[in-house]
Amino acid sequence: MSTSDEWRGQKPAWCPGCGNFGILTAFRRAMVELGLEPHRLIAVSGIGQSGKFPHYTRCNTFNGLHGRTLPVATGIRLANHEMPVAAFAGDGDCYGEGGNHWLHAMRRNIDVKLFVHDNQVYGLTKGQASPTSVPGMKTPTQPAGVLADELNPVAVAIAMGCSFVARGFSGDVEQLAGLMVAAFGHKGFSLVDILQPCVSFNRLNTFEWYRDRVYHLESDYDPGDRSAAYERALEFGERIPTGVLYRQERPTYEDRLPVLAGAPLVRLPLEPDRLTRTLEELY
Amino acid sequence: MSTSDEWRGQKPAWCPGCGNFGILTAFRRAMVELGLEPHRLIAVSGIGQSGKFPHYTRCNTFNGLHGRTLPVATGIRLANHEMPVAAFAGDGDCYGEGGNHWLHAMRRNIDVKLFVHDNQVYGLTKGQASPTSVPGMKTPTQPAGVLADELNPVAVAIAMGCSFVARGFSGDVEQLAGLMVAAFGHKGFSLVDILQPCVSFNRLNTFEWYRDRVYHLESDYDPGDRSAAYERALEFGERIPTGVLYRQERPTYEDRLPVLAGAPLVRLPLEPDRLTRTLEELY
Amino acid sequence: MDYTIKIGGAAGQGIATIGESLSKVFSRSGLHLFSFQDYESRVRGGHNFFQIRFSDRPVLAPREPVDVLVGLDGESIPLHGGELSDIGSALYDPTASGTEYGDPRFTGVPFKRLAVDSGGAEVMANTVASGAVLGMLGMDVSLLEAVLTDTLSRHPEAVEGNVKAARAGHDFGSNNCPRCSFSVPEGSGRKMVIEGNQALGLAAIASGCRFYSAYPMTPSTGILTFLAGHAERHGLVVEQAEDEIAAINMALGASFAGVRSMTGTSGGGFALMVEGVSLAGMTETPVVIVLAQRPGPATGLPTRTEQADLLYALFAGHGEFPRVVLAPGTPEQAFRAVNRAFDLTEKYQVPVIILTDQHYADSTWSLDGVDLSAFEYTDYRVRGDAFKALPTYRRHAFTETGVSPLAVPGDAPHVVVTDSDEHDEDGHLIEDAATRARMVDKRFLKKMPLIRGEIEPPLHYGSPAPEITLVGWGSNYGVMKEAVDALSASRDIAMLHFSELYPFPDESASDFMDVIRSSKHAICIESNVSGRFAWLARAETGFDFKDRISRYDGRPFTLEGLLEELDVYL
Amino acid sequence: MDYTIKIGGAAGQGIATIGESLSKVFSRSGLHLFSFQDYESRVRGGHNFFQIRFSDRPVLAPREPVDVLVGLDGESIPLHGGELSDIGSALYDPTASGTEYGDPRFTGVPFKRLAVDSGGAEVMANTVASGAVLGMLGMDVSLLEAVLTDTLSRHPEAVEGNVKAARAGHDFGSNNCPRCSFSVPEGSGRKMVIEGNQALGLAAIASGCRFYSAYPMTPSTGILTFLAGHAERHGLVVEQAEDEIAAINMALGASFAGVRSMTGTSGGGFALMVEGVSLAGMTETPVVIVLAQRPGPATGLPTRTEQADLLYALFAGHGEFPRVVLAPGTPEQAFRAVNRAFDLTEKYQVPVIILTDQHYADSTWSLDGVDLSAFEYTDYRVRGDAFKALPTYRRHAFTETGVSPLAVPGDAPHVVVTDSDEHDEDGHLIEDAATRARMVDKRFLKKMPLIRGEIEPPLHYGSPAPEITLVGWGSNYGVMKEAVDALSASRDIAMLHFSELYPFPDESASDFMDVIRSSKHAICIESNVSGRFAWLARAETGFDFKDRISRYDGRPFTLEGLLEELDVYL
Ligand SMILES: Cc1ncc(C[n+]2csc(CCOP(=O)(O)OP(=O)(O)O)c2C)c(N)n1
Ligand SMILES: Cc1ncc(C[n+]2csc(CCOP(=O)(O)OP(=O)(O)O)c2C)c(N)n1
Ligand code: SF4
Ligand code: SF4
Ligand SMILES: [Mg+2]
Ligand SMILES: [Mg+2]
Repeated sequence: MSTSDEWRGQKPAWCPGCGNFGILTAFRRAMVELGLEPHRLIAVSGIGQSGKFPHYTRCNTFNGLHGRTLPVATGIRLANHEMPVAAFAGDGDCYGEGGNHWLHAMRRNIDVKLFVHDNQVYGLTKGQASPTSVPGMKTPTQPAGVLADELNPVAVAIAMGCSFVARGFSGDVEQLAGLMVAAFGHKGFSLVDILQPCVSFNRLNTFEWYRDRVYHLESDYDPGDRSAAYERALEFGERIPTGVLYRQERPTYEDRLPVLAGAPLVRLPLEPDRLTRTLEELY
Repeated sequence: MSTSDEWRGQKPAWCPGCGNFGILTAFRRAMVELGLEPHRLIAVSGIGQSGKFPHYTRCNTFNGLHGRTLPVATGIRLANHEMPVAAFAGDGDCYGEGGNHWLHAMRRNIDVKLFVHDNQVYGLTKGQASPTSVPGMKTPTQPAGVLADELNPVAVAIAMGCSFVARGFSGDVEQLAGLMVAAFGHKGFSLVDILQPCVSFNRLNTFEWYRDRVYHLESDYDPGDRSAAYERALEFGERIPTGVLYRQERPTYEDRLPVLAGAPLVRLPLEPDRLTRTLEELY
Repeated sequence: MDYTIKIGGAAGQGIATIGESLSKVFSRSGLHLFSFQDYESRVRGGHNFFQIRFSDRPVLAPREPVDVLVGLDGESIPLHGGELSDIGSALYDPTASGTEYGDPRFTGVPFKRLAVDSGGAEVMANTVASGAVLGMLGMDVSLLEAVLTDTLSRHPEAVEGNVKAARAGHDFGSNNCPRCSFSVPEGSGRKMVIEGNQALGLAAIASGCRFYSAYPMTPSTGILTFLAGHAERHGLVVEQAEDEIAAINMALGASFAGVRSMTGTSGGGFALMVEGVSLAGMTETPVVIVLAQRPGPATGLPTRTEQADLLYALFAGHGEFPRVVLAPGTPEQAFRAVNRAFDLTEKYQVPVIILTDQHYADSTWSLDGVDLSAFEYTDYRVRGDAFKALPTYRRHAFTETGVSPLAVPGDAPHVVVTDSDEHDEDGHLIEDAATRARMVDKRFLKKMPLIRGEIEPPLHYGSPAPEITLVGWGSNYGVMKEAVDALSASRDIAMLHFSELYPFPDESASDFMDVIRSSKHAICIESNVSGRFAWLARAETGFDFKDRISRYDGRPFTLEGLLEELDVYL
Repeated sequence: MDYTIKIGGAAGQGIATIGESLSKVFSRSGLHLFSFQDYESRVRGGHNFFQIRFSDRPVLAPREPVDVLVGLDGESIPLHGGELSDIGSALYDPTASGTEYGDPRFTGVPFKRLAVDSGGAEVMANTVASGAVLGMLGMDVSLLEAVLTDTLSRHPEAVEGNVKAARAGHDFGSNNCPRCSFSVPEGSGRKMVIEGNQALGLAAIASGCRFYSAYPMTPSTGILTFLAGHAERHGLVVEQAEDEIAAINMALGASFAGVRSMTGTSGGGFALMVEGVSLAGMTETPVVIVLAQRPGPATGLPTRTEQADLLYALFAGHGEFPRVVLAPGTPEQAFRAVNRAFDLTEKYQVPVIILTDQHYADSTWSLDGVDLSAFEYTDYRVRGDAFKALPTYRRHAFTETGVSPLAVPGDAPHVVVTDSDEHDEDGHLIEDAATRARMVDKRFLKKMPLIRGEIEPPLHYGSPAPEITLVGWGSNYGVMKEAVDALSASRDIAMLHFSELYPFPDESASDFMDVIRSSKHAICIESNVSGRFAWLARAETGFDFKDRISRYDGRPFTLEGLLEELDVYL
């Protein structure tokens, strides 16, 4: 059991009106709903506006390097698979600098909850294009507009067989909190890509832009159908579906690792005597 | 115009019977068919058995670091977009160490031909699992078997909107040579994932294993249909389709870059006078 | 005349706009200036400042006493009010600070209201502030009007309102500062204002750079932005890579294909380039790398300054290969450093690292102009007909100097082959001991003395046989030089400034070590805790700096701060 | 008695299997041995060799003269025939070499035919070879039979054939080597054989390591394989990461969560870990990193040896933070180094780098056994009830020693917060100068002298006041020690071997620099071209090594090779 106040952290240094505030509200709401206590969660983050997130709530925190949330989170889970682990990343952080880790965390199905603050721009470094920036968007470093096509995170996640793929919108706190609760409820790697307006640098994908486009997936939508999920994931234009796009039960990495069948590593006692047998093999 | 002999290189240090020989044969055949001359192609490779490839034919070669073929190839294309550039990578090289570059090269649609020697194992370093290794496969570093699910390169490529996605088999030299010719014929980033038996370390995915499963895509198969392509890409089990899975015409990165509209960078003369205007802006 | 203006405010309030407008006014008036910035790693809020020092003589470093303080937020007066000089005055926004200060040196100005009342809009409050400063200084507002007209050339509709706001501010400043007794003389000729990072970008273009790939990272991003903005005009490809690993590998690819290329980053991004640096060493592919330092370790203080990465730069990359490390401290030094970097990397086919820091990157200086004819350009590559004319070609041929012909692939029927593995003259991988040893001899033993021979000794400024010698490098140039100027009248003092750090200048070819060894105090001044340069100097010369002055709180040395630290030696 | 056996053949021919069987025979007989491997970066073909030296006295280094040469390929005799000692003999496969050599020292053996004729199968040709060597040496075949029975315990059906093949080979060797006059004495007690990488893995387990993440890279892969193979028994997670960046970040995550963790790689992979090293420095997260050197730059010679990465390891990572660099040269030193590495990294919360190289990694030594009680284990972490009992908790609290309490997150209602940005005592990011400076004082200035105080001086072996001092580090231990032994009778000679390199041992706490300074020749012996250690020593002590012996062709020093190089000083 916890209260929203227990999840209150440092004063945010985000811009007034930033979409990150909605994510923070949704997160605190989700934590209370889940009854998680701050010391029973480890939050990992990278560098960017999203990277500051854990400081603005209150919980165990490893605010590491730009792009490296997922390996840190993976290491934590492997050392202590009794602790829930949430990773907070930016779109640049996760799909740019950290793209490789993202692919492989999905392959492992390590039980980490990944929340991507997808503002389709580099916020903290002042407005360069990110991997999800819309082609044509002009920025100080892309004066002729973004030339590469945008990466569609949910489509790639589904192609990777990611076991839980959702899309949320920071302007829809209620749904977002629900998606967070669902992500924590899912056993396995969970991606929640959160559309998050950056009011300072992204003049294209504004609150209004998103609001005009997002809609909730129908109540009878079946997230277990991979092909349908893939089709819906590609929808990112006039209309953008939000909700749980894809979900699949499969064993987590922790479940598959024989050595984690018992207590977590962090609880194992030192047993030097076992080495006698290992030494014997060397004679 | 060129002859097969002109494309003969150093004596290969691959194991006898290695699937890489088929790739080499197909490549030399394709080059002759395309009428390319060795000095009019730049081959980039990484480290691994596949990384040695360019030495075993004969052409301009940058044999760089493990995992880093694509950024090197991209830099080359941007500096000289009149030169065809081929990249040769291993499955570990491209989908493991270099996974992030792979995603972003596809986003850019840079006109590089990527050939992945996909033996579903780390060959040169003696048999560890690669990102495409089949779950359960035992190796010296995965004694309990591979625990992560395998990455499906063609499915991810299609989800990324890669503009040319093909799968070949090194045991089917004829088709493979054709796929290579098609890749060079396509304008834009082209992935040819080549099933390549490793006779020394992969006891699961052998020549027989592949031969029992591969089949050519039907002659009326339409590679322009992204959804159908995605479905076919997922087929990797009892049956494995080979051929051009997906193909889409869209502008290349080089086409979109205004500064490359004229001569390639490597031909531009030094024009210091243009700086006068830039300096004036600073007053 | 030597005044300092400090503009304080929150991120997003536009203090840099005020600072830049005023800088243009001063430089166009022919005055000399130096400005620097202090900002937090956030986009809105917090407290930042922009500080301009201007004078009728060259100025090169931050000073502490503030003559005119402009506070747009509530924190400026409490934080910086105490920094006012004897003749100093402050303007502040009473709405933002929520209080009115009784102190007669602090004048409340309703910036926004003045903007609106004068016929402009609220967003022009900053223009009011700029006008007010000029009013206080007794300078003409027409200079500011001209600057506004130019800066707003793409938004002509905004010019009129801004001009009105400037005038309103100017009136206010002229009439409401009873203590103000500033007197700004006429400068001579117009000057330009250039930022550290701009100087690097400009010099790259002037040196024939055609390819720049980078991933955004403070404080190097300014180079990326400058070059991206000028790419089309100057025929460059500027590519924002997916990460720093890609950035350096792209640069190497472009260089292999035949163009001059560069990349830039800060410490964390450079970490990711380290393998690429080693690749450049092995494949002998030219590349220039700008490493803009900020305080570490890890993310550290992303928007602050430090000089802790010298030895990191020097030994980045596994294995042994020559490299050059340069550390300019002013735009003029940067022009030369970048130009030499491109020349040396192409001539010797070794990576060249240009080491700057946030204090250099974000500071501005006034310059009379840039002498484009001073940029040298020699094309060392074998291309076109010259390449075709070669009877044979081996990319890594053994030669007297260790330097092999670097050809442009595609230009001739010869193939150009290189390898990150140890290779033979043709570039094909080898396993044998003899070839390996010869290649090390070629790459390292043959080239190293030649490269060392190119390195310039430190700049010796001040007394020829000083009792006190200030030794330093990079961005501490300005503050050290001004300290020497300040103390020269009373003391036998000099500065040795190293802007070429590695290969370490040859002590047998110049007398700098004699100067150091015969000084009573040779004081090594560095913006780091452990004395990276002092360590390098000892390794290279055996000399042990007993006297060291360090600053490692992320802020630059100020003239007053340095003089105070020097006091114990005087 | 001091014999050297060399087994040459192509990759894939199983020369390592022969080498390992023979090694077990010798060590189980109580003899001392040292073996090393020379192999190419390919899986089949080429030419490799495995060389075993064995004796009734301890042996530690490669020698050049070969007493028994076994050639499975056609290249062995042409390449190594000339290395035979006065009493040396060679066996070769006439089918593979395609010729019969007339030289009476070379005996053709139809390995495959003997295998088949004896009742085994063609694949047992290697067993024939092993048996033949024992026959030549006059040793009993029963020892090999026992080894085969054990090694094949999972394939009992193969035992009989192999035993027959061994006997056939033994008969051949005993009867067909007229020149053979070897006499192998009885050893005492059984010994184990341990490979360099195995020693590291074993020591990690014995030191309480619970997490090892790595990406395969020669010559570090042996650690990964060893630990993976023993993970279940010992309660470790061994994770093959997607790249080296992930490997170190996973290790840091696991360490943050409360377990001892380690990673390992070679130079190119370490490059990718550099940012993570800096992250460990900033977040004060314990981690042990094995950097197994191979010749660079870049991919270099992936399967060969070099010691060029000392300064690279020392300065890897932007910003300033303490670290420890250890360089064991033998399994015993490795046990101690790994155990100390885990102790120091947990005690001071600084990264510890263990520097080895291919020559160390792939060599084997015989040992009487491993004294498990020599491994120390102190848990410095705050966990469970102790953590719960704390009234408050601040991850980066300022303390007298600079070391803050390292707690296990989740064990108590306190939260554990750390940041790669500069932070306050609570771990939250900060911008102010004062906190920054205090954190640098804490992390660097306070910890550094304490860590330096833990570092052990070099091992001084030989004359107490030598005329000639051999100075070296890491894997050159064995060859240097044997050189001292070889020359001690006629010369006043000693060795100083550094296995703890950084912080550089305190010269005021020990007399090693006096030994160096007062030697007529202090000769720095390193497997690199530029003298990395010599440079470090000068930076730290001012001492300039005028005498240096370098090897940089990717091969290890041999005793004879080193003695020859030393000749000029004698
Ligand atoms: C290795 C490295 N490269 C670059 C940076 C600089 N950097 C900090 S945040 C950032 C991008 C931020 O964009 P995103 O991840 O989308 O986060 P946002 O600020 O938009 O939330 C960059 C490039 C860094 N800290 N480390
Ligand atoms: C940075 C780095 N890490 C690790 C290695 C070692 N390494 C060389 S090849 C290779 C894997 C080879 O597998 P793959 O890419 O699938 O190529 P293959 O040999 O199977 O063709 C590895 C891990 C390296 N050279 N560089
Ligand atoms: S820059 Fe954008 S993402 Fe960052 S805090 Fe401001 S509005 Fe939010
Ligand atoms: S190890 Fe495998 S991939 Fe490598 S050459 Fe041998 S068979 Fe081919
Ligand atoms: Mg973003
Ligand atoms: Mg492979």
